[in-house]
Amino acid sequence: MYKETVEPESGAVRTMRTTKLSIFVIFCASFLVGIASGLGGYTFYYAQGTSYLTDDPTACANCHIMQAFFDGWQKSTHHAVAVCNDCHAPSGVISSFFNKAVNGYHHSKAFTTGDFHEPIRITEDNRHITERQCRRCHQEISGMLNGWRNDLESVSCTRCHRSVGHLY
Amino acid sequence: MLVNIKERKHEQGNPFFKVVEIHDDTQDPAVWGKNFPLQYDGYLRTTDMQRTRYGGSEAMPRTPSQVDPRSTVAQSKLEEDSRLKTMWAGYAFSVDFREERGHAYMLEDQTLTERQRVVTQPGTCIHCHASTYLAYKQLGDGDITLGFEKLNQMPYSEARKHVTHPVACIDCHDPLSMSLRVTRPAFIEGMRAWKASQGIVDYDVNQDASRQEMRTYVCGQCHVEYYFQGSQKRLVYPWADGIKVEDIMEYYDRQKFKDWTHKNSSAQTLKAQHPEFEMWNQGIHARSGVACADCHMPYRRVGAQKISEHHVKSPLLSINRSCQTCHHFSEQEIKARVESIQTRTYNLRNLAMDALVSLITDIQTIQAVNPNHPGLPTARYLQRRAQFYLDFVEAENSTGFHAPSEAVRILAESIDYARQGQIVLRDASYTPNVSIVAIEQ
Amino acid sequence: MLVNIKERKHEQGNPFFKVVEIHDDTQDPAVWGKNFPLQYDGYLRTTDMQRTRYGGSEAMPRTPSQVDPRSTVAQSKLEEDSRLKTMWAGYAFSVDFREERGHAYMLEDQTLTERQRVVTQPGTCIHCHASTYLAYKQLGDGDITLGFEKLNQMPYSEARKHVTHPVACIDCHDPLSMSLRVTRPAFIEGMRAWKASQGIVDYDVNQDASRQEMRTYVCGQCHVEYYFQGSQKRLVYPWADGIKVEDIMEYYDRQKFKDWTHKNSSAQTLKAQHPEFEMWNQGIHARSGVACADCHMPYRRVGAQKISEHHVKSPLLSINRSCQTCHHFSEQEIKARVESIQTRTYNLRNLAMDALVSLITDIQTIQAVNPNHPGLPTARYLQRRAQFYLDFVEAENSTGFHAPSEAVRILAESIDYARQGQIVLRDASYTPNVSIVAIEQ
Ligand code: HEC
Ligand code: HEC
Ligand code: HEC
Ligand code: HEC
Ligand code: HEC
Ligand code: HEC
Ligand code: HEC
Ligand code: HEC
Ligand code: HEC
Ligand code: HEC
Ligand code: HEC
Ligand code: HEC
Ligand code: HEC
Ligand code: HEC
Ligand SMILES: [Ca+2]
Ligand SMILES: [Ca+2]
Repeated sequence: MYKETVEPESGAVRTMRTTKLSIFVIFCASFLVGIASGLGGYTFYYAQGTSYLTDDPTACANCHIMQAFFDGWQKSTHHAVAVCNDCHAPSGVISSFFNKAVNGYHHSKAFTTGDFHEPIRITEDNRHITERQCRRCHQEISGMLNGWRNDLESVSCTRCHRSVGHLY
Repeated sequence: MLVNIKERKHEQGNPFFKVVEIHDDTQDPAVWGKNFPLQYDGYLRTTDMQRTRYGGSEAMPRTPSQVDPRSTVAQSKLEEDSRLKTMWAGYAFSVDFREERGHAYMLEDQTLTERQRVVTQPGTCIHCHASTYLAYKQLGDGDITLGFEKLNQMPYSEARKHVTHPVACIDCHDPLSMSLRVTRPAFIEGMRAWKASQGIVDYDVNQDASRQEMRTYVCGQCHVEYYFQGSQKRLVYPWADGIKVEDIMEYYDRQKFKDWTHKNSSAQTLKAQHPEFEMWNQGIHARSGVACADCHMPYRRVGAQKISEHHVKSPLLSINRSCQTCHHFSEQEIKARVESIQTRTYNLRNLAMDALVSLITDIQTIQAVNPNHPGLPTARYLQRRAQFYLDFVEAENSTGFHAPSEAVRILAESIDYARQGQIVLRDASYTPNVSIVAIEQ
Repeated sequence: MLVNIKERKHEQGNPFFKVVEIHDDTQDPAVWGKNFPLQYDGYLRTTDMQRTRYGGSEAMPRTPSQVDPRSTVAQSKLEEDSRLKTMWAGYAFSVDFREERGHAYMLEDQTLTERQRVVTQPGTCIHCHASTYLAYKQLGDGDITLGFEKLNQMPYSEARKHVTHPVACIDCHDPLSMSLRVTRPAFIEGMRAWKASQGIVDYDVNQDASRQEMRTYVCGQCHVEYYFQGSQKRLVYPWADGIKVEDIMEYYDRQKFKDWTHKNSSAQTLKAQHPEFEMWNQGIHARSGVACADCHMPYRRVGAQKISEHHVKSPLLSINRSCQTCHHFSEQEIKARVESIQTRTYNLRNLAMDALVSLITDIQTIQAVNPNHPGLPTARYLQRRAQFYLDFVEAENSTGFHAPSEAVRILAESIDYARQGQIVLRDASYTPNVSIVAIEQ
C-alpha cells in the first residue's frame, strides 16, 4: 500500500532532463564560440577540461580555486569512500556527461572571467544532484526518512549533514 | 566507484512489514507498534526520568494513596522556589506545580495533580493530555471541530471518560500515508488567526505547511500559551495580534481577560503556560529552519535503518544526535554553551522574580493601610503585566535556550514594570511608560 | 559549523617582492606599502565613509575653520539622541560625541574634537589614536614601557608632537617576520592582570598568545574600556577582577574611582568607552574562536593571492567575505539577522535610557527641594551603577551584535538599578538589591 504512494520519478527530475538537453545544445555551440574566441576554450584546455569527464579528484583541484574544497574533502569522512563526481555528478553515463559538460563550461567561463560570487556556493541544480547522490549510496538507511510522500526535496540530507563531503 | 547500488532503488519505498491494517479508528499505539516496532519502542521509553541542569525530570518516590496512586512524581517547582507561591497566590498553581516529564505521564499527571482537587477543571484540559482524535471524531460524528467543542464543555471528570491514552500515533500521523498531520482544532484556528494578522487569508495548516514545518507544528499543537474562552470554555491560542509576548499581552488586555484575581494584591492576573512554540519562533533556530523534531526527535540508527527517535526528551540527553550533525564541537562544549545561556536566563529570572514579589508585597502592605490609595489600580495593572512577562519565560521550558536574547529582553521589561509599580505606590503622581488598562474584577 | 581558520594556512606562503628594507624604526606606512601594496591600498581606504543601519559612519560636510580644518565629520550622536547630554551632563562628552569612523581619521578626530577644547586632556589619550610605537621607543630609549609612561604624563598638546600617523603597520606587525605583535603596554598589563585573576601568572601576550588570539589582541589594544590611573595618568584597563561589566564595576568601586561628578545630580559617575573586546569575549563567536580580524579584516582574493582586507570596517559592508565563509545564508538574510539583534538591543537601550533620565531628573528635583534628603546618597550610587551598565552597551559599537544576550542582560540590570533609585527617592527606607558604595566627591 505504501508503495503505491511512491512516485517513481519526481517532477523535478523530469524537468531537469529536459533542460539538460537544451543546455547540451547551448553548450556545444558555446564551446565552439569559446574556442574561436580563445576564452572558455583555453581555460578548458589549461585546466585539463577533460578532467570533468574523469573521476580523479585531483583533476578538479587543477583549478586552484577548487583547492580549498579538495582540502576540505580530504578531511571529510567521505574522502575514502566518495570522489567529487560521486556527489557532484549524476549517475548514469548520459546524464553524467551532460552535467559535466554544463558545469565544465560554466566553471571554465567563470574561472576565466573571474566573475563569480565568493565564497563559491553550490547552485540549486547541483544541490539537487548531490541530494540524489546521497540517496543513491544510502538508500537503505534513508528509506524510512523519505517517509511516505517521497518527494525528494522534502527531506534535505545536507541540512543536517552539510559537512560530510567537506570539513573545513 | 566504491559503493555500487542500483540507481534509484531507494524509491522502491521502505522495507517495512505490514503486520496489521491500521485505519483512522485505530487508537491503540500498541497496534501501530506492530507495524513500526522501532518507533513504538521509543514512544514507550518516554517513561524514563533523568534530570539535566535545568530540564529533564527527577523521579521522586512517593507513597501511592487512594486518590493518587502514582509511585513517582517529578520534583515540585514550588518547593524549589517558594516565590512561585506568592506569584500565583489564590490560583491552583500555588498548590501543586511540578517539573514536566515524559509524554507517557501526561494523562495521569493531569488527572492526579492536586490542581484538580482545588478547582473543578473543564473538559478543555484534556485536549493536550490525551489521544483525543478519536474522541473528537466520535463525539462530533466525524466532525472533529464539533467533537472538540463538545469535549470542551464537559466537566473534566466526564471528558476524562472519553479518552484512554496519552498522545498517541494517531494524533500526529495519518494512518495511511504515515505523514504528519495536525489534529487539534485550537492549533488550526490559532494558526489561521495568526496568519490572518499577517495578511494571509484562510491558512490551513494541514494543506499549506511544508513537511519541515509540520515537524514543528505537531508539537505546536500543545506546547503553546492558551486560554479558555468564554462560557463555552473553548480552547483558544491567543495569537490574533501576533505571537510575541507584547502581542499576546495586548490581546488579553483587549479581551479584558484574566485567569484569576490575585489573592494578596487583588490584581487581575494571568498565567502564562509553556509558550515553547512562541519562543522558538523568536530564536535563531526557527529562523534557520530547525524544527522541534530535529532536536527533540533526532534520527537514530537502528541496524541498517534510520528512524526518528520517538523517545521525545531533553536534547541534552542525546547531544551527539540532536546537535552534533550541525555543530562540530564536543558534547561537553555544546552542553556548556546551553548551560551558559540557561544560567544567564535563570539569574535574570531570579532578579525579575524578586522585583515582582517586592511589588506584590508593597501592594499588600499599602492596601491594608489604605484600600483607596490612588496608586493601587496602576500598580495592580503593572503587576499583571510584569507577572505575565516573567511567567512567559518562567513557564517556557527551555530556560531561555529556544530564544536566548528574546527571553532576556522579556525579563528586562518585566523588571521595568514591576519597579514602576513600586514607584507608583510611593508616588501616585508617577506616570509609567505604558498605558494602564482597566480589567474588571 | 566549523571555524575555518586552518584552511587559510596555505595562504601564508604568499609571494612578495621585497622592494625596500623595513626595520623596527620604519614608521611611515607608505614605505611598508612598497613591499605590501595590496595591504597598504586597503589601509588607505579606511577614509571611506558609508553608513549601515546602526554602524559605519556618515560623511557630514562642514565648513573648515581655523581651529578645525576638517571638511567632513561623522554624524553627531548627541544630535541623534539628546538624552545623552543628560547622561553626561558636566562631562566633555556632552559637548561633542560622534559616531566613530575609519582608522585614517583617528588622529585628526582626536586632535580636533571639541572635547579637547573644553578640558585639558593628558598625553595618555594619544595611546590609541596614533602610531605610538616609535615614540615609545625613542622616549624610553628602547624601553617601550618607559616611553609609554613619559607620554602619559605630558599634556596632550605636547604628546601630540611626538606622533605623526594614525595606527600604522608597525603598531601591529613585527617588521621582519610580519607576524602580529602587541605594542601597547596597557594591553599587556591589562591582560596580565586579568589572567592573574584566573590563576595564570606572568602572562605575556606576545609570548603566550596563539596566532588566532593575536588576530583579536591587536584590536584589543584599543577597543577596550580604560581609565587614567592616579596623578601619573597611567592608562589602565580595569580588568584585575575580570572583564564582565560587574567585575569592572566592582573594580572601580573598590578603587573609588569616578570620571566626573554629574552636573545635574552630583552622582560620582563613570564613562564607559568602547568595550568591544570585553563584550566580544562574552559572545558565541569568541567562544567559537572567531577573531575580530575574521569579520573586520576578512580574506580577500586578489588574483591568485588571498590577503587580509586592511580596509577595516563594518562587516555589513562585506557580508560575503566576512560571514558567508561560515554561514550559508544569503547576504540579505544575514543582514536581517544582524539587524534583528541590533534592533532588539537598541529598543531596550531606549527603555534603559528613559529609566536613567527619569532617575537623574528625580534626583535633580528632590535635591533642589531638600539637599539632605536621606535617599540621595543611595539614589546617586544607583545612578552611577545604572549609568555605567547602560553606557557599557551604548558605548559598545556593535549595538549588541558581539554578544546579544549579554548586552540585553546588562540593560536589564541597568533598568533595575535606575528604577530602584527612583523608589528610594520616594521612600528612603527602601533597601535596594545591591550594596551601596560611598565614592568621595
Ligand atoms: C576551470 C577551473 C575549474 C575546474 C577544473 C573545476 N572547477 Fe568547480 N568551480 C570553478 C569556479 C570558477 C567555480 C565558481 C563558479 C560560480 O560560482 O559561478 C566553481 C564552482 C564549483 C561548484 C559550486 C557551484 C556550482 O556550480 O554548483 C561545484 C560544486 C564545483 N565547482 C565542483 C567541481 C568539481 C566536482 C570539479 C571536478 C569534476 C570541478 N569543480 C572542477 C572552477 C573549476
Ligand atoms: C560526500 C559528498 C561530497 C563529495 C565526495 C564532494 N563534495 Fe563538494 N559538496 C558536497 C555538498 C553536500 C556540498 C554543499 C554544501 C552546502 O550545501 O553548503 C558541496 C559543495 C561543494 C562546492 C561549493 C561550495 C559550497 O559550500 O557550496 C564545491 C566547489 C565543491 N563541493 C567541490 C568539490 C570537490 C572539488 C570535490 C572533490 C575534491 C568534492 N566537492 C567532493 C558534497 C560532496
Ligand atoms: C559513493 C557513495 C556515497 C555517496 C555519494 C555518499 N555517501 Fe555517505 N557514506 C558512504 C559510505 C561508504 C560511508 C561509510 C560506510 C557507512 O557507514 O555506511 C558513508 C558514510 C556516511 C555517513 C556517516 C559518517 C558521517 O560522516 O557521519 C553519513 C552521515 C553520510 N554518509 C551521509 C551522506 C550524505 C548526506 C551524502 C550526500 C551529500 C552522502 N553521504 C553521499 C558512501 C556514500
Ligand atoms: C534532521 C537531521 C537529519 C537529516 C535531515 C538527515 N539526517 Fe542522516 N543522520 C542524522 C543523525 C542525527 C544521524 C546519527 C544517527 C545515530 O548516530 O544514531 C544520522 C546518521 C546518518 C548516517 C550514518 C548512520 C551511521 O551511523 O552509519 C547516514 C549514512 C545518513 N544519516 C544519511 C542521510 C541521508 C542520505 C539523508 C537524506 C535522505 C539524511 N541522512 C538526512 C540526522 C539527519
Ligand atoms: C535547536 C534545538 C531545539 C529546537 C529546534 C527546539 N528545542 Fe526544545 N529544547 C532544546 C534544549 C537544548 C532544551 C533544554 C533542555 C534541558 O534543559 O535539559 C529544550 C527544552 C525543551 C523543553 C523542556 C524539556 C525538559 O527536559 O524539561 C520542551 C518541552 C521543549 N524544549 C519543546 C520544544 C518545542 C515544542 C519546540 C518547537 C516549537 C522545540 N522545543 C524546539 C533544544 C531545542
Ligand atoms: C497532545 C499534546 C502534546 C503534543 C502533541 C506534544 N506534547 Fe510534549 N508534552 C505534553 C505534555 C502534557 C507534557 C508533560 C507531561 C507530564 O509532565 O506529565 C509534555 C512534555 C514534553 C517534554 C518534556 C519531557 C521531559 O522529560 O521533561 C518534551 C521535551 C516535549 N514534551 C516535547 C514535545 C515535542 C518535541 C513534540 C512534538 C514532536 C511534543 N512534545 C508534542 C503535551 C504534548
Ligand atoms: C494547550 C495545551 C494544554 C492544555 C489546554 C493544558 N495543558 Fe497541561 N500541559 C501542557 C504541556 C505542553 C505541558 C508540559 C509543559 C509544562 O509543564 O510546562 C503540560 C503540563 C501539565 C502538568 C505537569 C506539570 C505541572 O504543571 O505540574 C499538569 C499537572 C497539567 N499540565 C495539568 C493541566 C490541567 C489541569 C489543565 C487544564 C486546566 C491543562 N493541563 C491544560 C499542555 C496543556
Ligand atoms: C508527538 C507527535 C508524534 C507522535 C505521538 C508519534 N509520532 Fe511518529 N513521527 C513524528 C515526527 C515529527 C516524525 C518525523 C516525520 C517527518 O520527518 O516527516 C515521525 C515519524 C514517524 C515515522 C516515519 C519514520 C521515522 O522514524 O522518521 C513512523 C513510521 C512513525 N513516526 C511511527 C509512529 C508510531 C508507530 C507512533 C506511535 C507509537 C508515533 N509515530 C507517534 C511525531 C510523532
Ligand atoms: C539542523 C541544524 C541544527 C541543529 C540540529 C541544531 N542547531 Fe544550533 N544552530 C544552527 C544554526 C543554523 C544556528 C545559527 C548560527 C549559524 O548560522 O551557524 C545555530 C545556532 C546555535 C547557537 C548559537 C545561538 C546563540 O543564541 O548563541 C547555539 C548555542 C546552538 N545553536 C546550540 C544548539 C544545540 C544545543 C543543539 C541541539 C540541542 C542545536 N544547536 C541543534 C543549526 C542547528
Ligand atoms: C562574528 C563577526 C564579528 C567579530 C568576531 C567581531 N565583530 Fe565587530 N562587528 C561585527 C558586526 C556585524 C558589527 C555591526 C556593524 C554595523 O552595525 O554596521 C560590528 C561592529 C563593530 C564596531 C563598530 C563598527 C561600525 O561600523 O561602526 C567596532 C569598532 C567593532 N565591531 C570592533 C570589533 C573588535 C575590536 C572585535 C574583537 C574584539 C570585533 N569587532 C569582533 C562583527 C564582528
Ligand atoms: C591604535 C588604536 C587602535 C587599534 C590598534 C585598532 N583600532 Fe579600530 N579604531 C580606533 C579608533 C580611535 C577608531 C575611531 C576613529 C575615528 O572615529 O576617528 C577606530 C575605529 C574602528 C572601526 C569603526 C569604523 C567605522 O567605519 O565606523 C572599526 C570597525 C575598527 N576600528 C575595528 C578595529 C579592528 C578590527 C582592529 C584590529 C584589527 C582595530 N580596530 C585596531 C583605534 C584602534
Ligand atoms: C584605550 C584606547 C583609547 C584611549 C585611551 C582614547 N581613545 Fe578615543 N577612541 C578609541 C576607540 C577604539 C575609538 C573608536 C570607538 C568609539 O568611538 O567608541 C575612539 C574614538 C574617539 C573619538 C571619535 C568618536 C567620538 O567620541 O566623537 C574621539 C573624538 C576620541 N576617541 C577622542 C579621545 C580623547 C580626547 C581621548 C583622551 C581623553 C581618547 N580618545 C582616548 C580608543 C581610545
Ligand atoms: C590594526 C592592526 C593592523 C595594522 C595597522 C596593519 N595590519 Fe597588517 N595585518 C593585521 C592582521 C590582523 C593580519 C592577519 C595576520 C594573521 O592572520 O596572522 C595582517 C596581515 C598582514 C599581512 C600578511 C598577509 C595578509 O594579508 O594576511 C601583511 C603583509 C600585512 N598585514 C601588511 C600590513 C601593512 C603593509 C600595513 C600598513 C600599511 C599593515 N599590515 C597594517 C593587522 C594590521
Ligand atoms: C569563522 C567562522 C565565523 C564567521 C566568520 C562568522 N561566524 Fe557567525 N557564528 C559562527 C559560529 C561557530 C556560531 C555559533 C553557532 C554555531 O555553532 O553555528 C555563529 C553564530 C552566529 C549567529 C547566531 C548567534 C546569535 O546570537 O543568535 C549569528 C546571527 C551570526 N553568527 C552572524 C554572523 C555574522 C553577521 C558574521 C559576519 C559579520 C559572522 N557570523 C561571522 C561562526 C562564524
Ligand atoms: Ca522537564
Ligand atoms: Ca562607526
